[in-house]
Amino acid sequence: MTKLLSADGVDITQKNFQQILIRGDGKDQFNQVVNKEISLQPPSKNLELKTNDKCIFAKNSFDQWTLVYLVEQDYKEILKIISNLNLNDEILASDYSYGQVYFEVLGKNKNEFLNKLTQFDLRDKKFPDFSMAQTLIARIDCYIYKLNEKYIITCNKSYEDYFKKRLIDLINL
Amino acid sequence: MILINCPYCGEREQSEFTNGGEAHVIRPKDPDILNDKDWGQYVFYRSNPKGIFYERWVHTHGCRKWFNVVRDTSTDTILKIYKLTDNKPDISEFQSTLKSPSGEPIVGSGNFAVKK
Amino acid sequence: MSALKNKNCNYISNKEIKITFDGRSYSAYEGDTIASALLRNNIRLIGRSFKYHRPRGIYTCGIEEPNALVQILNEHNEPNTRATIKRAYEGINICSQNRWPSLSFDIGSINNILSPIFSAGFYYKTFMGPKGFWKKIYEPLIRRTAGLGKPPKNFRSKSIHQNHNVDILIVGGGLSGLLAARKLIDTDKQVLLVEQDSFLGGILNNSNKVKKIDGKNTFEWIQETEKLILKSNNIKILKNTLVTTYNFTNHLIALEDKFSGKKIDINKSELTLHKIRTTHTILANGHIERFISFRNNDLPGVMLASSFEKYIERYGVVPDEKPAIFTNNSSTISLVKSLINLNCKPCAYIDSRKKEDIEDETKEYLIKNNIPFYPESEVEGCEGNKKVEKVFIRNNSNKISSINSSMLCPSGGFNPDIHLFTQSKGLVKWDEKINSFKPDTAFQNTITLGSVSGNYEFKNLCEEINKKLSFLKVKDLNPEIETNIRDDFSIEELWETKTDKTSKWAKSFIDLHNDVTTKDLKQAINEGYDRIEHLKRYTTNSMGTDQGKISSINSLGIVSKILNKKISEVGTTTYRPPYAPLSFAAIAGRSTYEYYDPERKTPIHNWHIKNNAVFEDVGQWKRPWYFKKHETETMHQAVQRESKQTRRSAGILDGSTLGKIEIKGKDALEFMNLMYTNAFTKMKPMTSRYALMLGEDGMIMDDGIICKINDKHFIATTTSGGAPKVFAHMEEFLQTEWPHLQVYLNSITEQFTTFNISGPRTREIMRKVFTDIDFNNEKFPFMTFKTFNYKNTEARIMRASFTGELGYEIYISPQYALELWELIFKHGKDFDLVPYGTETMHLLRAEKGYVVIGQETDGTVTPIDINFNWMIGKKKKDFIGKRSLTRSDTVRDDRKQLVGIIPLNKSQFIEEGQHVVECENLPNKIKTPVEYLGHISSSYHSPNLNHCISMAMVKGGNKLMGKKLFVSTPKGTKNIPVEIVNPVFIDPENKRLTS
Amino acid sequence: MRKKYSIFSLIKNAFSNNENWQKMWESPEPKKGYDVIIVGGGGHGLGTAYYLAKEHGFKNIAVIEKGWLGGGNTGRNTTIIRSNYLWNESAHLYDHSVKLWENLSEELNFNMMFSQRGVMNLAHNEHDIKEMKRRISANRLNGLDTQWIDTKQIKELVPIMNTENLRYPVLGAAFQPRGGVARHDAVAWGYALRSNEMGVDIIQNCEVKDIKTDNHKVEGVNTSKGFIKANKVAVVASGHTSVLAQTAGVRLPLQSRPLQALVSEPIKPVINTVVMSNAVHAYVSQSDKGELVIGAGTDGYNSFTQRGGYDVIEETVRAIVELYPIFGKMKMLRQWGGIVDICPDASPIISKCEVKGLYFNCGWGTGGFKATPGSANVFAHTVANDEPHKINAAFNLERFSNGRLIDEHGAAAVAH
Repeated sequence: MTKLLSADGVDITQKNFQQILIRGDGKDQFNQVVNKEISLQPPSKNLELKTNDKCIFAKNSFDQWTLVYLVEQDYKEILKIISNLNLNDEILASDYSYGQVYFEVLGKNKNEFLNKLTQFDLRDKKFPDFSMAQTLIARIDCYIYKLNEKYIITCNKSYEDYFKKRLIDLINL
Repeated sequence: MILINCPYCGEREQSEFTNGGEAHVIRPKDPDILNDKDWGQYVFYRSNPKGIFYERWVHTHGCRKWFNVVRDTSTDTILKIYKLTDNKPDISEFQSTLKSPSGEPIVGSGNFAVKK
Repeated sequence: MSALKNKNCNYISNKEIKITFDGRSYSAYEGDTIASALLRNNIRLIGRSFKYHRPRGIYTCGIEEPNALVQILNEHNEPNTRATIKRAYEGINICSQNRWPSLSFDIGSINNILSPIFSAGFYYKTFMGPKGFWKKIYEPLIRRTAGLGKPPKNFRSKSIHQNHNVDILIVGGGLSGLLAARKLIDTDKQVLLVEQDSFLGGILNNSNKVKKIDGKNTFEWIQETEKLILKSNNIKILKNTLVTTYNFTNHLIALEDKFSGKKIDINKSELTLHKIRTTHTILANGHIERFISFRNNDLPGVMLASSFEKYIERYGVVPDEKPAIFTNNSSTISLVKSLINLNCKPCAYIDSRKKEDIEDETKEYLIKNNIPFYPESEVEGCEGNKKVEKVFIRNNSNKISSINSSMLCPSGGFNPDIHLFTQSKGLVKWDEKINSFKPDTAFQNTITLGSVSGNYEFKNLCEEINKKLSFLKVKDLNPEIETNIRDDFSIEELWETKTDKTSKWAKSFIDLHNDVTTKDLKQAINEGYDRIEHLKRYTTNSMGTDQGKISSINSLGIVSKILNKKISEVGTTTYRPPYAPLSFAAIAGRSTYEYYDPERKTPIHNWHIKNNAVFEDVGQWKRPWYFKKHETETMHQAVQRESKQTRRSAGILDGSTLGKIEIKGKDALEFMNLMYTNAFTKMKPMTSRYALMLGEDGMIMDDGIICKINDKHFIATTTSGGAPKVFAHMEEFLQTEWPHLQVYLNSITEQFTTFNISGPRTREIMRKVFTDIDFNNEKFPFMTFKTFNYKNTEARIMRASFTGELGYEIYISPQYALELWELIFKHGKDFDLVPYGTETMHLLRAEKGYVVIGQETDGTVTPIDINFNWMIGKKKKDFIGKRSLTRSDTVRDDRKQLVGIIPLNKSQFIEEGQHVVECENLPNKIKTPVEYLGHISSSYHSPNLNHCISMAMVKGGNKLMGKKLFVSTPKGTKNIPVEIVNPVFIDPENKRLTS
Repeated sequence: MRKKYSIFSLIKNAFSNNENWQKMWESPEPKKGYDVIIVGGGGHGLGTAYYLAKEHGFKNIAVIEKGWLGGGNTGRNTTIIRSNYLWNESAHLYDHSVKLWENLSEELNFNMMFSQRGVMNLAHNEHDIKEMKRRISANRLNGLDTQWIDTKQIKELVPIMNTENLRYPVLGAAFQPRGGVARHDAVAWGYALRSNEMGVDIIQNCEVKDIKTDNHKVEGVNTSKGFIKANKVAVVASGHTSVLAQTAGVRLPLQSRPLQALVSEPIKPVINTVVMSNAVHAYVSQSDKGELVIGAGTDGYNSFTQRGGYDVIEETVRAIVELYPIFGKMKMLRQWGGIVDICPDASPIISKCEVKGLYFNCGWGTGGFKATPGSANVFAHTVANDEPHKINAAFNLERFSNGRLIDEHGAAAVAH
């Protein structure tokens, strides 16, 4: 956990989360298999997000889900879940834990700040609490999850330095 | 910049998407039985109408899903968006928007500024 | 500051500032624009015109200014700044443009004397001979005189972008915009109100036409409105922000000047470009006054009447105490009233309208105040030395008289500012009553309010707004608007006045910026340029930086008269965005320089830096190109060293950038068989295979290694640059062509860090690092892979090689990547392990005859062309691109085919990109094309063979083995004698690879 | 040539107050029929008429234009002229054109302002360098003047360029000194003027609605001014070509895309050559008036609106500011769009087709302006003889069946 910036009503912290990317058809069998491994039910509505104190489970599109662990788990456990899921021919689960970076964005001006980097419509009516989106932020592909009062943004790790520089750059201007 | 209503993610700016050209072009089931000319038609020829166009888009910087769009290429107005699994809408649904022989409506095409 | 000050002006402080113009210092007030500051100091001559270098002054008081463009010396020499917009601040240093040696004495004004020759189309008709003169003499001369301002200096932009998503955008914070905003206060609509000035109020500040609103004076009303808006939580105001562009689907661009009236802090963003996406756009952006063409209507001292009034009301400066006023409409009387209020008096009021058409109030007011009144008269012209001195008036009996006056204020009526409306692709219509175009049919969700909609009368305004916004279901507003002048608008058509001077030098301008005269228009029409777009291009009318804001409708009027057509038939030229010149820095935003394109780094990046890697850009990736062993080592030395050491002992490459795709599902095998040329059916689980991917045109698109875990689970690698394309290509076919296949794909490029280790001693190193794995050749043969546990993560090792040596590819979680990399080096030290970069990788693979996609291939190469017939699953019924391989052109046996080439003289070096020819020499200057057989796709000095090795694509190359040919050199005439050989230079038997 | 223009004609007319200039072309009503009807009154179409009349003796020709002559892409491009194409077929075609450009002002006695200030293609990575060196070598063997220049030479030619302090540094360039820019409107007007003198009817504001055929032979065109008979119909309608071809039952492998360009406000000369870049994608030159003329990329979707997306403008301006930081202090004056017709291999089609008497000159994509005289010249030959000139023989329609494409994707400055 690293505090990246805190100014002008925006707080950004880098976090170490873990993640599994799951593909499947979302039908009954899928739900059962997934539910056996993960205590949360996979959300059924596109862009919907379920959460408990441990993780976020979000549906990214009709056949893709992301599971983000907000509290660091034993990596072995995560790999076990993945391999158990993959026992099923009709599911593909890939480990997204350490190839991604995670940023938590808070503060009253977070929308205005992020809208310097993305045209994505962050208004409540278009992007309600407990939903997610995949979009471009600072010209790179990002996932953005909206929880009460905060966003979690993740992107590929190779962009980490670039993305951090762009965030800090804007606060200084 | 047009706004496209991704059937899975909602309205996003066109720059998040990639156009995939004409829709409903089916890949030949048995390419080997085609002659060079017919195969060439599949590989290189696509419709290019001025007016109603059935086309494919993919939400490259979002969910990465493909879907179909009916767009008036003379105004860039999107008339309908539907999933790949949906039926192709009939052209008669949209034809009322056409105004001139080459498919140019009076408002929106940019070639008319003054009302006569 | 010698000009009279209007002390009632609310927007100019008493704080004095110093500004510099053309090297002289002047005083001004905080809040002044450059123009108002100069007028305050009675400076009338501001610049020289584009073509004839005629003296020019300040013509307007806003964005529409065609003349008063200046250079800001202390802002990186910013050229072409509108003096009428740019606010002055303490220390601003300005100079005039397009004059030499000085503003008052400009050599270029000789063009004015020659002007009869510089008629329309001048450049098209001359300078054509003698041959060579155009290039050597005429053009350089013309170019030197081109342009207005001088180029900027030493600048690096820091401007930022701000996106907005709103329900309603109101463009313009004038009376109509504010009334609309007041209606929307505390509704559920999110509203953005954009105002170009630093104050709200528009017309209420710019003239004294409106006396009271709801019984309050206008200043109070504006203050109250602003307070109400600020208190609401649904309306946001952006000041100093100009909307310039109206795109499709209600996407608008607006530019905010963050340092308006202040010195720029170079560490901050100076401009913000707002990108606004809205559901409805309310255009309340007003109108622009137009001029009238008369003889010398460009002289300094001619200023549009409403602009003059704006200087008085908005900037508190009276440019002249007794100007002559020339109008064809009812609104100009408010200027007279503004002047009288300050105890000034116009020296003449010239109204082209018939006496009976002029409002009684106007006539009475003029008589009461004893102002010389010229009804049914027009200004024939004006004269003076670099300024207006004499005004010539033609009365209704065609008599010309002259009066002395130092300023002349024409008003030719008003144009609704339809620029943004037409940008939105709405249709406009000619309106006889206002004698201009006004918006008619909107194409998008666009609503026009107030004068932009052609409504010039305040009494109708609230009704208009209530009606047009009724769809929002908000309550009606009906404030009483009291005016100072009669509210009915009346105008008489008048574009150009008749001139009596027949002199060849007499000029009535239609475009002040580009120096286009009404005579030019007539001549162009005579020559056949009777389409309005032709006229514009032939004469350059309305193509200047002001885009003809005060004059383009006038030119339509003049043209329609000559052609005897209605103005609506003549049509307008296209209004092209932006509305006003838009800063490049602002458009670019922050995504430029180091942020032009994101940089991607591998988990080993910092190690590479520490070990003196020189990086190469591969797509967005930063990849080590080579490692400098010491400061003076050259690239060539480094690459030779790395290559030699790898073949001698061992080398390692950070291959993390390779694309990786996980493919899984019950139809995965069928899918892979369709995507790649290879046949995967018989392939054993836990083995890997080099594979090719084609486009439907049969040309090689990408290559990679496919690991088969089982028939339902594969992992494919792609080239570094091709990764996104291949992933998208696979998804496309899966979703669109073969949705019946049950297959899922995930990109795992970043989930695994990849190292490629190779060389004869590799096995020894691997044994030290991964002690649990049996690396024996039999147990771990070439093109197989194993998964294993490394620190509780799943890692994968594949026996593969891109160098031709014994090699392994290691795939590891990025979490442990650097740690493992360092561990490999810890053990590798004993075995002479060297890190190498992409250049050595390319050299080593060339020695082995392996192709690189994008180097041997260029989108026109089939697998057969590079001897990869064996990779085509011929028994497969179909795969992407298969059918294209049997077209008549692709089966030709004289296609360009991959061969190896070596120089006969081993000391010679063949350069990449050169061509294979049959001739020994080339002429010094090639006149007739020289036939060539092909080109060199790769070429290196092989440290292991100690001579140059090349790969080439050569016509019918397969049949040319052993043939002696030549390769051209970049400049010389003597070609290099070479021999065509097998492209595998090292270990053709694959002994090293498989042992 | 009846209307001679020179400094003397200018002086003479100055004495009569410029009131006695003659019309450059007439605006006749269409006749009942013509030997050849050319659909499209841009540079290519008017040029075709000119060469048909001048070199092939045709007397009865009409050029039919929907709007105003030169109003399509002829009047909307960035006026760059060069011939440094990779493949022999293209190099020969474009260099044929450059050679005609070199004498066109004199031939038409109308100044095209062809300014051979050189065209530079920048390399920003190793791949660019390899591609360019190959092209330069091929160009040299084809007798073209393209050469490699290093960063120091680039800086000498364009001192304001930022070659080092940017995301993708400038590593060198391919430079063709004979390349340059010309005045785009002039080529349409010059050809119109001289072809009209030879009796070609130029019919403006007349929209061809469809091409009438009978039994695989062309009969004429239906227009907004009625049916006009023709023995041969030559279609040179850029973005609209495939729409017209469709009316004759001919399918063409074309896609019509918006292509945008923009200009800055005029400043004193600051960049004296044409600079193009692919990796940092934009191209720029400075007009004789002082405006920076900047070309943007094509949009990725079909459209006939003559208005591309704003994002493309932003992409282009980012590149411009990246390469020339001082331009950040300048302003965009105008942006506009044209409709370009793009072939799958980024090379044109200059060909007859399965309908007798029907010819197409299309598919120029982003590169048509430079080819204007050359294309018109060989197209006139094709129309006159019903056989291609040897220079355009390869630019046929069969190549999309047999696979003999002329893939010039690397040739355009901006990726499509």
